[in-house]
This record gives sequence, structure tokens and C-alpha cells, in this order.
Amino acid sequence: MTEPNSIDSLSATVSRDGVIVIAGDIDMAGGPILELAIAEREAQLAADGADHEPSPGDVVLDMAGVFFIDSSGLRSLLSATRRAGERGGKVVLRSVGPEVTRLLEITGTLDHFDIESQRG
Amino acid sequence: MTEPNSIDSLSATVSRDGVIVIAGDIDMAGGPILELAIAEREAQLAADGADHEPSPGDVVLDMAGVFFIDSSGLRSLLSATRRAGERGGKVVLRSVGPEVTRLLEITGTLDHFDIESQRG
Amino acid sequence: MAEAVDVATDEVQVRTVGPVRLELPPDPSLSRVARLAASGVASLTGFNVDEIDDIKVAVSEVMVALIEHGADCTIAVEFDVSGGSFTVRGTTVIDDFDVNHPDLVLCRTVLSAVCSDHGIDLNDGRAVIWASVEQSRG
Amino acid sequence: MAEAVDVATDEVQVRTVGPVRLELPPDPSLSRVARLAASGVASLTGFNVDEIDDIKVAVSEVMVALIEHGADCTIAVEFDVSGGSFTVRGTTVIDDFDVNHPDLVLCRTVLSAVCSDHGIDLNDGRAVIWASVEQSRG
Ligand SMILES: Nc1ncnc2c1ncn2[C@@H]1O[C@H](COP(=O)(O)OP(=O)(O)O)[C@@H](O)[C@H]1O
Ligand SMILES: Nc1ncnc2c1ncn2[C@@H]1O[C@H](COP(=O)(O)OP(=O)(O)O)[C@@H](O)[C@H]1O
Repeated sequence: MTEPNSIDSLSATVSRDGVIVIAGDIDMAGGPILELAIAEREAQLAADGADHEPSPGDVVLDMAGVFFIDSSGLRSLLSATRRAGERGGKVVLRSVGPEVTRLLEITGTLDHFDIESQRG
Repeated sequence: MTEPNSIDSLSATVSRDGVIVIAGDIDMAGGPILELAIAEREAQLAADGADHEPSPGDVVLDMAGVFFIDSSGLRSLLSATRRAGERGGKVVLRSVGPEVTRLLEITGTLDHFDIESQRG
Repeated sequence: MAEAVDVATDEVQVRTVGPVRLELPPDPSLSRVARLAASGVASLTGFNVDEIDDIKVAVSEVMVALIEHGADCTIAVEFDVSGGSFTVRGTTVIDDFDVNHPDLVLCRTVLSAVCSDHGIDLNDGRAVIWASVEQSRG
Repeated sequence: MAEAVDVATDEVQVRTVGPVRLELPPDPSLSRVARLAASGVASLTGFNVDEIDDIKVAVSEVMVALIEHGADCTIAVEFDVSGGSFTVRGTTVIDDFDVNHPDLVLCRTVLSAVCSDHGIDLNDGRAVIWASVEQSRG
């Protein structure tokens, strides 16, 4: 059986340096795909004993390819922040676009995240 | 009254050098807008006595901004070729994209037009 | 028939379009199709890029509420533009609908922020959720 | 309910989606909205760019036939993907429909070229026009 022809609305892959690179819409369809990638990264961190420099236990998301998020997608991110908090880590958002920032602002959840950079 | 807020699906403007610059979809909504611009150019040609160099009576369409055309849009172009033929001129298509070329091919109407260049 | 009509007002021409009605299975991936159709309607009626972003969020929240809290039946969403206002109105069959469910509270928080007005009505085993985004005059 | 289902075949996974139904006034500018919705359905079911171009043309031709030759009533178009085939099916009320009208002949010439199959049925004062585009396997 070859690769499925169907295109997911979102791709989320854990890169070699542990950063989760996301492209697509974080919505009802994309959220669960993102959650799988986050779980994969969390498993890596647990296996490493989370004792790596510079930020043990942080989940870093590269959001350069994200131009849409809704409340269902936000919930996927928030559940990662809860787990990160439990292990003393953070969810770091890199290259965040204005669409995502706006949703975090209006839901009062901006301070749940560590915003590393805005999309250029 | 200020400019209408509504955005047309197509813009077609006669530039200073007489070329009709088109951007948008040449469909049921765009076709009539294109026809207005062609009529404006035909009126200019008629007023000039159509004795200009290098190609008297030609209607030149810059298609660089056209990524969609259907049979209703094609009919707008074909009626221009009929009128051009009657006055001994041509309809010249500049920077034509593959979507337009394909529709001309499958309808057997490619030879009604003078294709000056393909979109780069 | 509700064909596109240009109505001249003192300030701007306001375009009336719709209703455009979409009926789809409660498939999460079709939320994107609803957003695309809504963007198309909004852009041809002259909403600007920021307003279209708000409309996409509003449509998506309506889809979230109906798909996640509905009874797994067909979703209907309708888009209407008139008087410079884009309204999305969605409906589906519900079993029991807890308006205070935290997920739905988050959904409504978002709708409150991106829409000028919104509402949820429950009757006869159906939920109707609507939201409006106003067009800037300028 | 027709939720998205992945069906494994010998060669590729074939995704089933739909039906997605669109009802709109016979406004020429809404042809673009129908194309956008169709592109969305086709892209999430894995059709490639060339196939999506064909689907957009097919949907547009169905809209041309129904809007230009219909009786100015609501247009319904339905998109269905199954077995690796995208089908658009449109219908509206007609007064009298001349299948040999030159504009409609041009329309059908285009449908013949971009679709693997298409058809027009007339009955009970309605026209039904359908067209299918096949997905490449590979
Ligand atoms: N409206 C809200 N404002 C702020 N945080 C919220 C809101 N709704 C949910 N959350 C947060 O989202 C996170 C994840 O919630 P939850 O869905 O319960 O996680 P999980 O599904 O992983 O158990 C929690 O930390 C919760 O505090
Ligand atoms: N199927 C077709 N193949 C080739 N040419 C066509 C076809 N259908 C229409 N035409 C051409 O389109 C042109 C415009 O047609 P028509 O709509 O009659 O023009 P007008 O509306 O300006 O009178 C004509 O030159 C006609 O030959």
C-alpha cells in the first residue's frame, strides 16, 4: 500500500532538533494531528529525562506556516501548556502570526505561552 | 458617494498604450466586465481610424493576471475576435497562462487568437 | 430571487448577496470548506482582509459548536450579506446541549470578540448558532 | 452519516467525502464561491493541482448552464468524492431548455474534455447536470 492520496489540512513534524514544525490550519481537523506530534515530542523529553539544555521540558512549536486557528485548535495548544506546566516546562511559540496572536489575546491565554518571535 | 466597497471578481483596464490589462477570473461575472474594457478599446481604435502602427485594429489583452476561464468567459473573447476579424484586425493574447491555453485548445479556438507570449 | 443588488447609500454602496446555504456531513475536515465558501462570499461583497479573517474564525466556531456538540447529523450553514453585515447561521440536530460546557464557553468567548453580535438558540431538538461581522465603512 | 472514511485499496487509500451541498441564488458572481468550495473538497481528498483545475472548470460549466439557461431560481450543486472520483451534480428549475443552444454546446464541449463523464437530464421542469473528474492513481 502506497502513501494515501489524501492531503491533511495540517502537517506537524518533529524536526531533528526537537522543534515541531507546523503548516496548515489548527482547527478541528488539524488539532488532533498537532496533538500527535506534541505527544511524540513529549515522549522524547520523557525519555531524555528532560535534563537537556537550554530549557528542559519545553515544547517548541514553529508556527511560521500557520495562518488560521480556532478555539478547537487552541484547546490542543492549551492542553500542552497544562502538561508542560506539570513538568516545569513551557510551550514556546516561534514565528507566530497575527491570526494566532489575536486568538490568544481575545481568549486571555497569551500568558500561557512563551512567545519567542513573531512571523516576519 | 465614495468608491463602492464591493470587489469585482475581475478588473480590466485599458492602459495608456492601449493594452487591456486583465486580472481575475474570466467567468460569468468577469466576462461582462472584460467586454466593457474591450468595447472601450474598440471605440478608441474606431476614433483613431485604426491606422496606427504596428497592427491596426488589434485588441491586445495582457492575461498575466488571469488564472481561470470558463466557456462563458471564452465567449466574451470570441465575440471580440469576430469583430476584430470584420475590421481586419486580431485579438492578441499576451502572457497567457496554461489555464487559458487549455480552454482554447479543448474548444478548438486557439487559432482564433494571436498568442504573443506565454506567462513566464 | 436574491440576486446581487447594489444599493446606493449616503456613504458606500452596500452589496446584498445570499443566502448561500451549505449542507455537509459533520466531518471536522469540512470546516475548511465552510471557511473557503464564506471567504468567497465575503470577498465578493467587499469585506477587507481583517474582516475576512474574523468571518473565517466566526464560521469555524459555528462549525466547532455544531460538530462537537451536535448529534452527528448533517450540518447546515447559511451565509448572508446585507446592510454591510455578514451573518453566518448554522444548525444541526442535538441530543443534549450543555451551553455551559467549557469548550462551548471558549467558543462563545471567541465569537464575542470577532463578531458584533452572536447567539445560540435551542428548540425542537435543534441548535441554531448565528454570528455577524460588520463591514467597516470607508 | 457520510463522514470521511479512509478505505484501503490495493494501490492507494481512497477518501470518501460528502455530499457537500450548496444552494445559492442564480448570481453569476457566486460561481466563484462554488469553485472555492469544490477546490476545498477536492484538495482535502488529495486531488492534485491539475485535477483541481479541471474540477474548477467542471463546476463553473455546471453553473454556467444552470444560471444562463435556468428559470432564475435557486441553484443547488452537490459535491461528492468516492472511489477516487469527484462528482459535481447541479440542478435548478427550467422553463424551456434548448440542449442544442450554441452556448450549451460549447459548455458540453468543455465538460467532455475536462471530465471523464458528464450528463444532462431534464425532467419535471428541472435540469440536472452532472460531471465527474477522476483522480490519478500514484
Ligand atoms: N477559556 C479558557 N481560558 C483559559 N484556559 C482555558 C480555557 N479553557 C480551557 N483552558 C485551559 O486549557 C487547558 C487544557 O484543557 P483541557 O481540555 O481540560 O486539557 P486536557 O484535554 O488535556 O485534559 C487547561 O489548562 C485549561 O485551563
Ligand atoms: N464552439 C465554438 N467554436 C468556435 N467558435 C465559436 C464557438 N461558439 C461560438 N463561437 C464563436 O464565438 C464568436 C462569438 O459568438 P457570438 O456569441 O455569436 O458573438 P456575439 O455575441 O458578439 O454576436 C463567433 O465568432 C462564433 O463563431
